[in-house]
Amino acid sequence: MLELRNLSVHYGHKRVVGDVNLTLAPGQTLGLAGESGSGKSTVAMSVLRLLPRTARVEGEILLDGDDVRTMSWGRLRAVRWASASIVFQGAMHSLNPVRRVGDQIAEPMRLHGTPGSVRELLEQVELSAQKARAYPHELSGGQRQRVMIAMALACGPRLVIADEPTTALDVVVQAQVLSVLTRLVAEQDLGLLMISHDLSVLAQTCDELAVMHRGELVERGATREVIANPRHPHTAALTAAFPVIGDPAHRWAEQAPQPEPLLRVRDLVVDYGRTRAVDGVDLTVGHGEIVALVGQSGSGKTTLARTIMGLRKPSSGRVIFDGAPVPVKGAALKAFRRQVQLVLQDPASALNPRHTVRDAVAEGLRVHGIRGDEESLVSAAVERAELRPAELYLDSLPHELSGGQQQRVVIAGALVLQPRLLVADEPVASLDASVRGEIVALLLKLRHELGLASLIITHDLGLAWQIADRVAVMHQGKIVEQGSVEQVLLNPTHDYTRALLRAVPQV
Amino acid sequence: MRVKLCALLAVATTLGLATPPAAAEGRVILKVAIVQQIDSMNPFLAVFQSSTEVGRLMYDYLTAYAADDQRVTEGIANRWEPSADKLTWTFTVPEGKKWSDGQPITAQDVAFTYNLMLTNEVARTANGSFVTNFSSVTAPDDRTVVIRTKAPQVTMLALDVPIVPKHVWEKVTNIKDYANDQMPVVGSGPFVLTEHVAGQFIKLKANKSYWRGAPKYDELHFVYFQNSDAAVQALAKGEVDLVNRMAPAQFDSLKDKPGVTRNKAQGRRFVELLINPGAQTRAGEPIGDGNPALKDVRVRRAIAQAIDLDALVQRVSLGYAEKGAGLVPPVFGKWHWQPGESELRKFDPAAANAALDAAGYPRKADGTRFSLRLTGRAGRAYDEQASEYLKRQLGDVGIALDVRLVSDNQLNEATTVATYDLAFSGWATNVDPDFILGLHTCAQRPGADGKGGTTDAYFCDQTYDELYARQLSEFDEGKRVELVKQMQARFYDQVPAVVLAYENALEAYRSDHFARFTTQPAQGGVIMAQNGMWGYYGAEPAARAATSGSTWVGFAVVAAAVSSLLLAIVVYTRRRKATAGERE
Amino acid sequence: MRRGVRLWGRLGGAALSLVMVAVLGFFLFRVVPGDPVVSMTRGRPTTAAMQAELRAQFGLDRPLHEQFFSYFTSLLRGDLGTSFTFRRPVADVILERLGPTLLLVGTSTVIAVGLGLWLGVRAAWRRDSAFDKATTGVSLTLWAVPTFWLGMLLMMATGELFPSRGMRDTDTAPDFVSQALDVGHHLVLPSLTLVAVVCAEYMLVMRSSLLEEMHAPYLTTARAKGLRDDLVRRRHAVPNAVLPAITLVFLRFGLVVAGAITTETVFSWPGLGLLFYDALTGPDYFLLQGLLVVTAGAVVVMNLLAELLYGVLDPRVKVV
Amino acid sequence: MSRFNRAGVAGAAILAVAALVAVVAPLLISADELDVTRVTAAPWQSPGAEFWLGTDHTGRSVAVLVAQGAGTSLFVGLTAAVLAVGIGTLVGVVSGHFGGLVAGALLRITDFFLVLPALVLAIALSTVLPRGLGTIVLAIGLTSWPSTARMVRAQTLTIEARPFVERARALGGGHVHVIGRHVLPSVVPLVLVNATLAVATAIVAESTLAFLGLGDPTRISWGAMLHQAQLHGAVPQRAWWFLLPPGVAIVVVVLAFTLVGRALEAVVTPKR
Repeated sequence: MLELRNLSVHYGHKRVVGDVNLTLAPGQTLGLAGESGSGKSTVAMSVLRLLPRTARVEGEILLDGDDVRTMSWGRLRAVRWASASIVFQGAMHSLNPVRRVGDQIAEPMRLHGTPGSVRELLEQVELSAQKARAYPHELSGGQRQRVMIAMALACGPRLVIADEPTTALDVVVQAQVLSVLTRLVAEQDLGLLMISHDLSVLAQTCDELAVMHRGELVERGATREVIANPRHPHTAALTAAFPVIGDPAHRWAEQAPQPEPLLRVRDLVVDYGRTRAVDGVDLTVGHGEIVALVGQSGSGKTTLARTIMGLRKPSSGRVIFDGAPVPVKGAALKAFRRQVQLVLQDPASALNPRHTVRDAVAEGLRVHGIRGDEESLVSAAVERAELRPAELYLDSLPHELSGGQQQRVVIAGALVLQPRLLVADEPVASLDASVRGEIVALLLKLRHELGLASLIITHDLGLAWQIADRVAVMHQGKIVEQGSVEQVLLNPTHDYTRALLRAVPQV
Repeated sequence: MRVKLCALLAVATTLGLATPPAAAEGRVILKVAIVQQIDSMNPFLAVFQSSTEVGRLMYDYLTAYAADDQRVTEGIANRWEPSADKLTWTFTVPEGKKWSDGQPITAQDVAFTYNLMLTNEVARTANGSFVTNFSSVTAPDDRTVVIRTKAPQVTMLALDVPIVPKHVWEKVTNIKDYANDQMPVVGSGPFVLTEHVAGQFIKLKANKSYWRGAPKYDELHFVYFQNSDAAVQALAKGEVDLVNRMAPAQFDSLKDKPGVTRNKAQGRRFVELLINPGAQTRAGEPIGDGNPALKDVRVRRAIAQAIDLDALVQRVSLGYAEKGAGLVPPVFGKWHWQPGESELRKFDPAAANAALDAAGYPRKADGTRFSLRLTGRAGRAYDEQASEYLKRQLGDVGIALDVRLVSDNQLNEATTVATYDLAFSGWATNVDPDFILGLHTCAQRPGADGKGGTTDAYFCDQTYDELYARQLSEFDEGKRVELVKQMQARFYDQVPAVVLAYENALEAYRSDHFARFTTQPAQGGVIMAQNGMWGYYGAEPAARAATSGSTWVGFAVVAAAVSSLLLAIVVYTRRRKATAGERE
Repeated sequence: MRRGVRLWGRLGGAALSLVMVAVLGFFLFRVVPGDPVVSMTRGRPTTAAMQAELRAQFGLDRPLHEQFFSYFTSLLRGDLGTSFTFRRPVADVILERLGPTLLLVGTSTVIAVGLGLWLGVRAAWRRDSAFDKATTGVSLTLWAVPTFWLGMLLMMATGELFPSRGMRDTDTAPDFVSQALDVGHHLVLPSLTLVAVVCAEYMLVMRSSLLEEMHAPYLTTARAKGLRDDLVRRRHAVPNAVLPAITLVFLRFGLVVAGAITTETVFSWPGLGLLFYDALTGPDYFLLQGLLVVTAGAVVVMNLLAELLYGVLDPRVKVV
Repeated sequence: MSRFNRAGVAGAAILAVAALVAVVAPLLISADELDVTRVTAAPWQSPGAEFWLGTDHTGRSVAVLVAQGAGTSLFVGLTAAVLAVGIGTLVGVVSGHFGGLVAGALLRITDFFLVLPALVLAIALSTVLPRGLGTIVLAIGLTSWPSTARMVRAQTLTIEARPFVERARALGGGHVHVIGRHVLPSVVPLVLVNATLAVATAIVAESTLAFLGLGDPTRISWGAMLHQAQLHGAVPQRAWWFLLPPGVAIVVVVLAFTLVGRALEAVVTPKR
C-alpha cells in the first residue's frame, strides 16, 4: 500500500533523510522510532508531500502504486486524506483554534464527498456528539487528540500516519488514546504508520518496528524481536533508556541506610486563589537521600517544589530544613537558597540564551558575593557535571550545546554553590532517550560522591524506579502513598498508584 | 457570485461618477472666499470681521459711507440734525424703505435697536462702545428718531450698529442664545441670509425690494477656506469669484492668469512695531518687564531711525505697501498725516548710532549695546520675514535682537501684560479716526489687575490726551482734521510704536464672471472689507460664460480608473479560479 | 490558553480613562497663555466694561476650581460649554462637524481596510514574491509620507481636476443625486490621501499577522486534508490572522478621526479636524476641551469595543 | 530575511549620508545664504544651473535649505525618540517587574496615554509651551512613550516567566540582579528597534507640527519649509521645487529609519 524507495530529503546541502526504504501493507502496523532530529517526522510528511518548498525530495513515494512526487496537484489533493490521513502531534496547534471541531472534522468529508456523520466519528473515538460544537481550547488534551483521530478517519483512508500522537499527554490519558487508536485500526483494518520517540508506546501498538538514526533507517523487524535483541547500538541505547519497572537491571540506585532527615515538610497547604494546589502534605527527604515525587500534571507536585524552595509562600504548614524553618525573606532566605538548588525540566529555557556557560554557572557565586577564584570554582563545578575539559565549554552559548550538555550546565550552576539538596523538576523529561541515562547516572554519582540529597519531581514511574530510594505519589494536592521504591511500585496499595502503573506502556 | 457583484459595481460606479451633477441653472451667483470663521449671525454678538462684513449686507446702519469718497450718506436715515449744544440728534427715517419680509422700516425699529443695547448688557457685546455716551433714544413718530447724548460726540454719523427689525427681535427673549438663524433672516440690506453651514458656506439671496434697487445678480455665496492659499487656488480654478487678503506672492502668482483681474487697493490696515515705553497701568503702576532703556525717548527714536522702512516695503511686502508714517492710513486721505521735512526721521544708521552713544548706551566689547526681545506671531508671513530684517538693521546699530515668534494667543498675552520689548502689531482703522486715536490714550491702559485695557502700545502722553479730548468735541471738521494730524505728529515724535507700513489690500476676482466691482474709495479702493457693502452690492455680472465642465474631467478619470481596476480584479480572479485546481 | 476579558473591569477602566480625559482637557487648556476675550475683541472698538461682560458670559471671571466644578457637572449632563468662536453650545458645533468627519474617515477606512487587508493577505501568502516586495515597499514608503504633504502633492498634481476645498459647491442643484455626486467629487482627494496612509498600515499589519500564522501546524493539517491553497488561506489562515488586524482597525478608527486634522486642514474639509485647528487659533477653551473629550472619548470607546469585539470574534477569549 | 537586511543596509547608508549632511551643511553653508535679508537671488526661481533646486519665496536656494534642515529634523527625531523610549523603558520595566499598586497605576496611565490621540496632545502641548525645539521634542516625546512602555512591559513579563529567571531567583538573586542581568539585556535590543522606529515617527510628527505652524520658526527644518511653502502659496504657483525636496527628504529619511528598524527587528526577534 505504501512503499518508500530510496527516499532522501535535503534542505539545502543538509541531508535530513537518506535512502530510506519502507513498505507497509494494508492492515499492518509499523512503528517508526527515533530521537528528535532523526528524520522520522520528515518521512511522515513526505508521504503526503507536505514538506515545505525548500525541501528537495528524491526517490519514490508510492501510495497504492502511484508516485506522490510526480502527481499533479489536483490528483494529489484527491489522494490526501482520502487515501492516507495524518494524526498530527500537538493537537492544540494542529486544530484551527477559531473553528468548531465539528466543522473541522466535516471539512474533508465535504471536500472529498465522503458520506458519513461527524456524530458517528465522534462516537467512534468515545466522545459525545455535543463536543462537535466545541472549540479546540474547550477540550482537554486527550479529547483534542481523539478529535484528531476522528478527523483522520473521516474519509475512510486505508492508511493512517500518526506522528507522536500521545506526546505531552499524561500516562493515563496516553493509555486511553492509544487504546482508542489501536482498537479503530484493528476494527477497520487500517494500515498504521506510527511515529514516536518512545519505544514503549510503539511496542504497545505496533507489530513491526523501524528505528531511524541521523536520517537513516538502522533497523527494522518485528517489535518484540527488535526490542529483545537490538542489532544496532543505537537501538540498544533506546531500549535501555526505558526502564522496566520491577527489572533489577534497570534499578541503578544502590540501597542506602535510613538517613537523618534533612528536609521535613509538615502539613503544607498552598492555595492559588480559590484552588488548593497542595493540600496538607507531609514529606521528608533525608541526608543524601533521593526521593521521587510522582504524579500527573496538575497534581500539585511542581507547586510543592516551588514552595519548598521558598519561591512561593505556603498558606499554612511548615517547611523545616536542617532543623530550622525555612526563612521567608531577607538575608536568611538568601542563605537558605545556597543550600537548596533547583534543576528545571527544560535546560534550553533554564539558561539565559545570552549568557555563556561561564556566566550561567558563576551566576550563583556572583549573587551570593562569594569571593575566591571564580574561574577555578566554575571549572570544578563544570567538570564535576562531567563536561570535560571545562575550558572547552566555558565560553559557549547555550544554543551551541546539546540538550544533555545544557542540563549538565544547569546542574553545574547548582553544584557551584555546594548545596545540600537538589530539587529537580522533571530533570530528564525533555531529553532524548539516549542522553537520559547519562543524566540519571550523573545525579546518582553526585549523591554517591558528595552526599547530595535530591527531590526529583516526575511523572515518569520508570525514572523513579531507576533512581529513587523512596517514592511519594501525589494526586490532587495530596500525597496518597509513600514509601520505598520497591514497596510502592511493586506492591501499590492505593488505587491511584495502581492506575498509574497500569497505564505505563510496557516494552 | 463575487465576480458578478464586482462587475455590477464597476458598471454602476462608472455610470454614476461619469455624470456630472446638475449645476443650478439660470441663477447668477457671486462666490466669495472667506478665511475667517463666522462667530455669530446675531449682530449684537458678532465680533469677527467676517461676521461684521456679512452683517453689513443683511442690515443697513443708520447712516452709510459713500462708495466713492467715504463721506457720510443715506442709510436707514436720510436726514440728520444736531441741536445747537450738540447733545441732541434728530434723524429722519424716510417712507418707503421695507424690511425683506415687506414690513416698513420705521423709526421704531431704530429706537428699539438702540434701546435694546442700552438696557441689555448682552446686546452691547459687539457694538456697545457706540452707545456708552447715549442717555436716551426715542421715536416720537414713525419717521423720527431722537438721540440724546451725555456729552457732545463727533462720531454720531459713524454709528456702525446694524438696525434690526423690531417686529422680529422683540420676540427674542434671550439675546445671548439667539443664533438669528430663522431663514430667510429678515433684514434691510441688499441681501437676505438664506443658509449658513458653519465652516462651509453662507448663502444670501438678493433683496429684490432693497431701497437702493436690487443687486444685479441673484445670489451671493461666501465660501469658507482654511487659508488664503486654498482660496487663491480656488480662484485660479474658477471655484470662487472673489478673494482678498492675499499674500504678495499669491497676488503675483495670479498676474497673467486669464479671466482673473487683480485689485491692488489701499488698505485700512497698518502694521507697526511696538516699542515698550515702560508700560504702566491706568493707575500708573509699572507692569510687565520691558527693557528700561526703552523708556528713553532718544533710544526709541534711534531705533526708529535704524529701521529701513523702504527695505521692508520692497522686500517683505514685495512693494505691495506704503511706507508707514501717521496712525491713519492714506486711504483716509483727509485724516492721514505725513511728516514734514523737519519732522521726518530718515533711515540713518550712523545718526542712530550717534544718538545711542549720546543716550548713554555705548557699545560693549562684543559690539552690542544691549539686547531686546522681538515678539511676533509665528505663521504670519510678515512677522516671520520682517523680523529677519529688523534683526539685521538693529544689529547694525548695536542692538541685539532675540526674535521670538509665538502663537497668536501668546502674542496677545505678551502685549496685554507688557512682557515684550519690541513686538509686531497692527490695526484696521475706520472712516472716523476716533477709534485708532483713542486706543493710545492713557485711559486705554489696563486696570490694576492687568485686565480691561485695549492698548498694546502703553502710550500715555499728556499732550496727546489733551488733543484727543479736544478733537472729540470739535464739530468743525477742518479744525478737527488739524487736531488729528497734531496727534499723529505727537505719536510719531514720541515713538511708542513705529508704523512700519500701510499694507495694500490685495484682491482678485474672476473678471470672466463679473465684469466690475464697486470699490471704496473709487480710486484705489477695496472691494471687500469696505466700510459698507458696495463691493458686493455693485458687482456686475459679465456676459456670462457657462460653467466650465472641465472639473468633471477629474470625475471621469477617477470613474475610469476605478472601473478598470475593478475589471482587472474580476479578470484576474476569474483566471486564477480557472487555474486554481492545478496550483498549490 | 483561555483568556478572559473581564467586562466590568474593562468598563471601569474605560470610565476611569474618560474621567482622566475630562480632567486633562480642562487643565491642559487652562494653562494656555493668553486671554481669550482679548483675542476675540482684537481690532475692534472695545471698552473694558465690554470685556468684563464677555468674561462674565463665559464664566472666566470665576475662580478656577469653581470653573472646573461647573465644567465637570455640566459634562455629566452632556453639556460641553459654549464656544467662544461660534457662540453656540460646543456639543452642537461638534455634532455639526461630526458628519463630514465620519463621512471622510468612514469612506477612507472602508476602502483602506478592504484594500489593505486584501493586499496584506496576498503579500504574506506569497512571501518574497515580486508582488510582496512591491506592495511592502510601497506601503513602507507611504507610511513614511507626511499626510499633509501627500495631500498638497495630490492637489498640485491633479491641478484643476478636483475641487481644492470643502465638501460641496454652493451652486449645486439641491436635489439629492446632484448633492451626493458633488460631495463625492469633493471627497476624492481627501479620502485618497487618508486611504494611502492608513491603508499602508493595515497592509503591513495584515501581512505580518498572516506571516505569524504561516507556519502554524493547523495549516499543514488543512493542506493534508486536501484543501486547495486558496481555501487553506481563506478558511484557515485568514480567519486567525485577521483578528489582530480587525482590532487594529477599531483602535485606529478613533485615532484616524484625530489624525484627520492635517488632511482636513489641507483640503478645508469641514470636519472635526478642521474645527480643532480653528479652535487652537482662538484659543477657544471650551471648544478645545470639548474636542479633546470627544475625540479621546471616542478612542476610549472604540478601544473598549475592539476588546469586546475580540471576545466575540475569537472564541478563545471570553467576555465575563 | 536577506531582503530586509539588504534594505536595512540601504537604509543605514541613507542615514549615514543624512547624518553627514546634517553635520557638514552648517559648516559649508554661510549665514548669508540663509539670511533672507542678504540673499540677492530672485524668489521663486525654478531649478536651473545656478540653483539646481530653485529658490524659495525669499530667493534662498532650496537645495541649501534642505541640507540645512537635515540637522534640525534629525535632532528632533533622535532626541524625541530617546526621550520617548527612555520613559517607555523605565515605565515598562518597572510595571512589568514589580507587581502591585505601582504597576497597576503605571499600567493605567500607560493605557490612558495610549488611547489619547498623540497628535492632538502634541499640538495642545506645543501651543501651551513656548516655541522652540525643546517644546517640539517634549511634545513628541511625552506623547509617544506609551507604545514602548507596553512593549517593554510585555517583554519584561515574558522574560520574567522564563525558567532562567526562576533559576536566578532560586539562586538567591534579588530585583537588581534579575533586572540588571536578565531583564534589561533582553529588553535592550527590542528597545533599540523601537527607538529606531520611534525616530521615524518623531520626524513625521515634527514635520506635522511645523506644518501646522507650531514649530520653531527661527530654525530651518523640513517641516518648517513645507509650512513656508504652504504659507507663501507654493501650490497655486506650481512651485513644485519648493514643495517636493523637503517632503522627499522626510520620506527618504523616515523610510531609511523604518528599514533599519525592521532589519534590526528581524535580527533581534528569535526565528520561529
